[in-house]
Amino acid sequence: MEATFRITGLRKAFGPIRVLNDVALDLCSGEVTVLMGANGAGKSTLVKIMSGVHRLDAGEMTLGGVRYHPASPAEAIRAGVVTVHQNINDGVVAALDVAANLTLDRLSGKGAPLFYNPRRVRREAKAVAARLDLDIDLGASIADLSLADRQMVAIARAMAHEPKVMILDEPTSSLSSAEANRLFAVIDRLRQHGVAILYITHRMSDIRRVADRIVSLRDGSISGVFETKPLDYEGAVNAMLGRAMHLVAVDVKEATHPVFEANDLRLSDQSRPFSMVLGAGEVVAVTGLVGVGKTLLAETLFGLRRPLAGTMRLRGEAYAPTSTAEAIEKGVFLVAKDRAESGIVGDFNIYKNISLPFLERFSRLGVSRRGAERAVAREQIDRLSIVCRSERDDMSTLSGGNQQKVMVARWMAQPASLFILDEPFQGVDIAARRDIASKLRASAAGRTTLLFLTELDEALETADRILVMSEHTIVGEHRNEGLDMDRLLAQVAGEPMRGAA
Amino acid sequence: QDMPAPFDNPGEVKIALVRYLSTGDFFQAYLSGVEAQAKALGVDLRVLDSRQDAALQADMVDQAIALGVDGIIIQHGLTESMKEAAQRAVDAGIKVVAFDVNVENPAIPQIEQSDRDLARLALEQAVADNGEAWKAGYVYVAGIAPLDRRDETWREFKAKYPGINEVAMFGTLDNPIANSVANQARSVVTANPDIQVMFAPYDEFAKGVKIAVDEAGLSDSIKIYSADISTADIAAMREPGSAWVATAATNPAVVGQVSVRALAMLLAGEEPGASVIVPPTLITQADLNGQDIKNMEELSAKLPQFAHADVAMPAWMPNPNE
Amino acid sequence: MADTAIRFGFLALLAGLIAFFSVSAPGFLSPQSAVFIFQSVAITGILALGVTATLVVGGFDLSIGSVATSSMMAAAYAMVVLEQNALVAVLFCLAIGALVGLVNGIIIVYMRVPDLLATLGMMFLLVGLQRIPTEGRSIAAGMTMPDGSTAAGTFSPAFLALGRHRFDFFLPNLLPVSVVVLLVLALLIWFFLEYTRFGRMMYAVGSNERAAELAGAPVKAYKIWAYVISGIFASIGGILLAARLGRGDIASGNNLLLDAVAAALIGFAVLGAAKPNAFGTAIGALFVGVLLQGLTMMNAPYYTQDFVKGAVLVVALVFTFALSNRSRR
Amino acid sequence: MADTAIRFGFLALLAGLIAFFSVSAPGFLSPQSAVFIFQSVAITGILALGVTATLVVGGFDLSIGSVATSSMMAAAYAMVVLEQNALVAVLFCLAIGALVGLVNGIIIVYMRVPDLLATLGMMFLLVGLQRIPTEGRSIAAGMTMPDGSTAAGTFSPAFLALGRHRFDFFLPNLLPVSVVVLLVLALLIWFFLEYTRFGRMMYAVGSNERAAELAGAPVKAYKIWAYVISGIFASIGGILLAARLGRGDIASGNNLLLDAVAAALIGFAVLGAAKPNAFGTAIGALFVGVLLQGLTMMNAPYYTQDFVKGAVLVVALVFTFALSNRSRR
Ligand SMILES: Nc1ncnc2c1ncn2[C@@H]1O[C@H](COP(=O)(O)OP(=O)(O)OP(=O)(O)O)[C@@H](O)[C@H]1O
Ligand SMILES: Nc1ncnc2c1ncn2[C@@H]1O[C@H](COP(=O)(O)OP(=O)(O)OP(=O)(O)O)[C@@H](O)[C@H]1O
Ligand SMILES: [Mg+2]
Ligand SMILES: [Mg+2]
Repeated sequence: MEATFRITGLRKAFGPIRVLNDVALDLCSGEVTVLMGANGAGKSTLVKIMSGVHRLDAGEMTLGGVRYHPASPAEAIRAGVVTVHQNINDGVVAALDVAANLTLDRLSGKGAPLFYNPRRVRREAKAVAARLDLDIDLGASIADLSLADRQMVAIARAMAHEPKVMILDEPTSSLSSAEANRLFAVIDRLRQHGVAILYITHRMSDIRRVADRIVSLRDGSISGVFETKPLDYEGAVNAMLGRAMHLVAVDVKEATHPVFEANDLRLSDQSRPFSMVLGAGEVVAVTGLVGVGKTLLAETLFGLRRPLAGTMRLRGEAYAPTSTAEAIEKGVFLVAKDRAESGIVGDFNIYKNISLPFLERFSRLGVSRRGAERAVAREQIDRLSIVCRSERDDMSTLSGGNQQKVMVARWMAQPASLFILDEPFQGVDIAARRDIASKLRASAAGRTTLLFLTELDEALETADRILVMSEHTIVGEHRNEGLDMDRLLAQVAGEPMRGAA
Repeated sequence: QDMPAPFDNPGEVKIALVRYLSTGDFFQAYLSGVEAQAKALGVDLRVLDSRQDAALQADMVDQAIALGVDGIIIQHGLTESMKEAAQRAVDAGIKVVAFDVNVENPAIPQIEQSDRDLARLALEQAVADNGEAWKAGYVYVAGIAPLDRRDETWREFKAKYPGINEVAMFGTLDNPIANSVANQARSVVTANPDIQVMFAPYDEFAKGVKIAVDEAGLSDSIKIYSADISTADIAAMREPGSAWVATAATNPAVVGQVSVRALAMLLAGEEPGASVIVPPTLITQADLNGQDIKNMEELSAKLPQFAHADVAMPAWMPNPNE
Repeated sequence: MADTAIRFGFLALLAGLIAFFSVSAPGFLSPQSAVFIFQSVAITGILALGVTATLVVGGFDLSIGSVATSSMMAAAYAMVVLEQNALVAVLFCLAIGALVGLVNGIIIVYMRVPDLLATLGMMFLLVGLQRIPTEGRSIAAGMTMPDGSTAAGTFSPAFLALGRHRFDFFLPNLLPVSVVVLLVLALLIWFFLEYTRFGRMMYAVGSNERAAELAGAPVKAYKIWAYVISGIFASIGGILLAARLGRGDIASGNNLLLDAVAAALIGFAVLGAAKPNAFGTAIGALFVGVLLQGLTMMNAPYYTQDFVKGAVLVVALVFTFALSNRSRR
Repeated sequence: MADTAIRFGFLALLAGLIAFFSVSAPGFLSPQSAVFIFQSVAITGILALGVTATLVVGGFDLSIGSVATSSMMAAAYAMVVLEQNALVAVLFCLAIGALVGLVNGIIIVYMRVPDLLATLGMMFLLVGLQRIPTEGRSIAAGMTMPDGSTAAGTFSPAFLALGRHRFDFFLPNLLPVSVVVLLVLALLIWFFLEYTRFGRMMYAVGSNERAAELAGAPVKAYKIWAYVISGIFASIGGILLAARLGRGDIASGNNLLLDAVAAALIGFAVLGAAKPNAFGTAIGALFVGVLLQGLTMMNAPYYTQDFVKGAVLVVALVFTFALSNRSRR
């Protein structure tokens, strides 16, 4: 079949860093090409070149046989190349309501009517939302939407076109399985209509669901193309990692002694109280659908919120933190979700980011000791195999997975009693995920590690014990050894049996 | 002509003008007077401009000392900040004159455009025109030295003529001043339509009041008396039906010339006197219309007392106006 | 409840002020007085509308005050020195405003100089530049030029009419041109920002530049346009100033800038918008006008006016923002 | 290459300026002249350092100029009217500065009023407030009070020494107190921001408030502290101003705000920092001082100084920012 979109000999470097080398890629109409690659392989960079954000240094792109070198995103969209970018906040505009966001690209389009008629926009937005079965208040403000809803708005807007090429960069990273399924349905429809789709993801379940063809990218070069059915998923993963990946089964450990106890904790008005005991040395995963209160619980444990009722004890003493500083002081650390918004200090380099919460320990008489900070940072870079040139690199030059590792490193640098990680694997490639998980497990002795994970797979891969959350309360507990999958899934879904993840 | 030393070799003479205020027509005209007289004498003039930074102005005196000038003119400023700097200059053997700032130093002659006289002339005309009892609006902003001096005269007049009833006092130095004062004056005349006299002893104030009076349609019932003058003021006073009937003014260019001449006399070893007063002139709408005066040059030409050039004018002194 | 307070608190405050002054200052409540309040804020209001456009795209324009005074000087220069007619003078000013805005925009967008910095530099530059042609003199008919000659031109009557003519409106001779210009511009920019796609996109650019760009908006062009609008509005303010004063007035100080910025920022609080908006800006300018007019009519000394202006501003804003954020939490 | 240009371009420009003036303005290159330059920027420099602290936490303080003038008036009032000694006057001023900063901070942090808005309101408020005790008069020894009495106090010699004493430094009587204060404060705030954990945290707060909070930083306290620092620095500037003038002068200090902001913003460009930093701010203040001093010594009229200041500022910044962003792409 003749490729709709063709890239040959593409090269791109940022200053001295060569990101893409001689990339060649074909996208055919009516076909979903999945692009796999470890964090920092250059996937998003490729996407940005295709969508007119960055210019290529060398190489050739053609769209429908015609030379295609977009100078701006506007040009790309006009040519029929529509993109949903990886960073969710690049997709929506907070000042405008949902309706305007759903039709944002029409507002700046060439033939759009001059006047902005809110009623007409509302009507168009309704049609756009309908294609994805989106059920959002069109008049709502973006600031009131969850991350998932914002992502859905951005996706819906892109899907409203019948483009020649559709690019999706990790679209499901913050979607629930139900929302993801709606997305897949639309992808199927676009495929039938002959759209060429480039799909980027780290989730194997997504790949299995949508891929017609897999292209593996490693260190900026194509390392494998897999198109004979049935697709060789394992081969693709190996090609993207450059080595064989073997699944290490979790060697389930018993907690030695209790570290943290919660008694009759109530998180919100409607929810039932719950109790839990977390022990030293164990890794506990809390799983549940999006919006069931995982972040709420994490924030409560970390002193960002007060529980409505109930008590907590840490190492035998009453624990009722009133500030994050107090929680940290007592050895409760949180790797917050959504690193760009609540983790990374953009103006700081790696070592300053790592030392941030523990500056007091790194300073004498208020003066920070940079030597010590850097030594610790170097140690952590080594320990978590963070890919960077030095501990003085800017955060913005790291790939997403490595940024996440820095966030974990920040809190691993000091001994914790209760180490909480909220969605630590968001946007992290399989290798890095297993890497982080194994480092977490290896260092778990002496503390409780508590993970909040929406993806059940991730929980099964990392935890000794799995707690299920639903409607702001803990509804189930399982040891990760011969566990009753059906019951777990039922608990995740809330009573009536429904498949999740 | 025979020039006394050091003006027999004027190229060697260096004088400095150290300014506190510089923005506005008065100060520009003053500077042009200083420049004209300095050029006539053939001396080297340096202008140090502190743009209303009193501390900087004092530093600039020191800077002038460091530059090795022979004479310094201090133009405006604050007594407190300039007193010591001026003394340092005198100690360094430099001749100093001060315009419109009292540096409390007997060795330093004071050049003055008497603010009290300015106010007195304008108010006497107001009494002459309107009798001894009228409702007045007064434009004043405290804290500005010349305005404070003019204010003293206004108080004296109010004490002297109990029939003068000040119903409103307002004023602002927000820029553009005329525009801001116009806004205030509009409010005042709306609230007090029976005002007969507006005393606005600064021409920017008067311009603002005139705009307001015109806009309120009260040009017939209100008369404006002010101080200072410029080409634009002349045009405003001469507009048909203008409420601005009189202003008292000295010619800032002449004041500038006098400042240089007084300094030159000091340098030549002559004594200009402890205080050199440039007397003000009353300029009325009738004068301007009667002699068809359109700008400052014609004003100087047709009202000789305004061009008053014979203060501090020894025989050897070159006259820049010739 | 809190929501109503946020939406209408500021307008209620304005109404309260008007009621208070009507009772305590005789003559405050008359059509003339109302028109006059509009007139007193016309120029700052127009500048504030321009700066609103830059605020909308997430920028800021510190040069508006100096653009206005430069435009005033330019109008006077064109007529008095170059002996041009009113139309030429007006076009000359508008061209200057547009040019300055364009330069600001280009420096900010293409050279990536931060907005505050670029427009601050432009401000200093213009303050100096506008004084160079006349070496620091004000420009009036019959003025003496630096070379000693006398300028032959005059302010054309048509130009002066911009500052002095009044349209009949219910009462004869009621509405000054400047008020009409203010109202027309306010309506225009309000409609533009709220009801055209360009206006909507400008809000999008200000809120999330990257997202707007990825959605295909020519972000750079929008930002530059915002500065051009700001420049043009400021030059219109300068034209009206020249027409009212009848001369090109050398002025120092930044009161135009600060008052315009105050009006635009007060606008954030109107109707609980908490973002730049043209309606709020107009109300903000009006608010300052009512306050100053009322205080002056009650014979309050000028320094209390600044104080009251500041105090009311702070209180009104604390009220609006504290409440609106509380309810959002 | 471009990197070197960015890092040292601005310093090279400064060096070039100094070299140029040394050649073309005799007397420019002398210890006295250098001290004079420092002295001429001391007060703005101190204010600029304060505003830098608020810029670091992502805020802005428009009230610094009026805090400085209020503090000047307060010092004069304390000594002349209340007949207090120098120490009381100084403490009184510092307390005012700290209090204003605290109020600013609380309004911004707890009431969530946008920084520009809150400090603009505070500015107007203070400009009015500082004139109320004396009904708008300047305060000098022997002044007449509104009630007709004569003030009995005087400026204490110890206080005046703050403005007039000069320390020996290589040459006798070389270094004025204000320059020493500037240098000490610059060093202090530079060390504080760069090398203490508090300073680091302030940068973190400015860059990503939420991340800083989740890392255990008391974000609100840091922000309030930044405004308190800004207020205290501004009041120190006011104290020095009062000491130099020997009176509380209503008309002085008009340009402090804009010049200080200019210095702090120019600081962005120094060493390619592209963010607020104390070293840059100090260099920025110095830059303006060198420029104005050089131009004055070359006898340039005052209006060309504004023009040149603006032009150099714009060009320097275009150069720095355009380059630094290009290389980052
Ligand atoms: N603007 C930039 N300047 C410098 N380096 C950059 C820039 N953008 C990306 N890089 C570098 O390019 C490399 C590829 O980044 P890219 O974002 O394309 O990775 P990715 O494959 O999308 O990773 P992830 O799975 O984490 O999203 C990384 O090493 C990153 O540090
Ligand atoms: N009842 C509530 N009261 C206050 N805040 C809430 C409440 N419910 C949720 N939130 C806030 O909403 C955000 C996310 O909600 P929640 O904790 O319910 O999601 P989650 O289950 O963690 O979802 P995800 O899988 O996306 O992490 C958090 O910031 C949380 O604090
Ligand atoms: Mg990516
Ligand atoms: Mg969560």
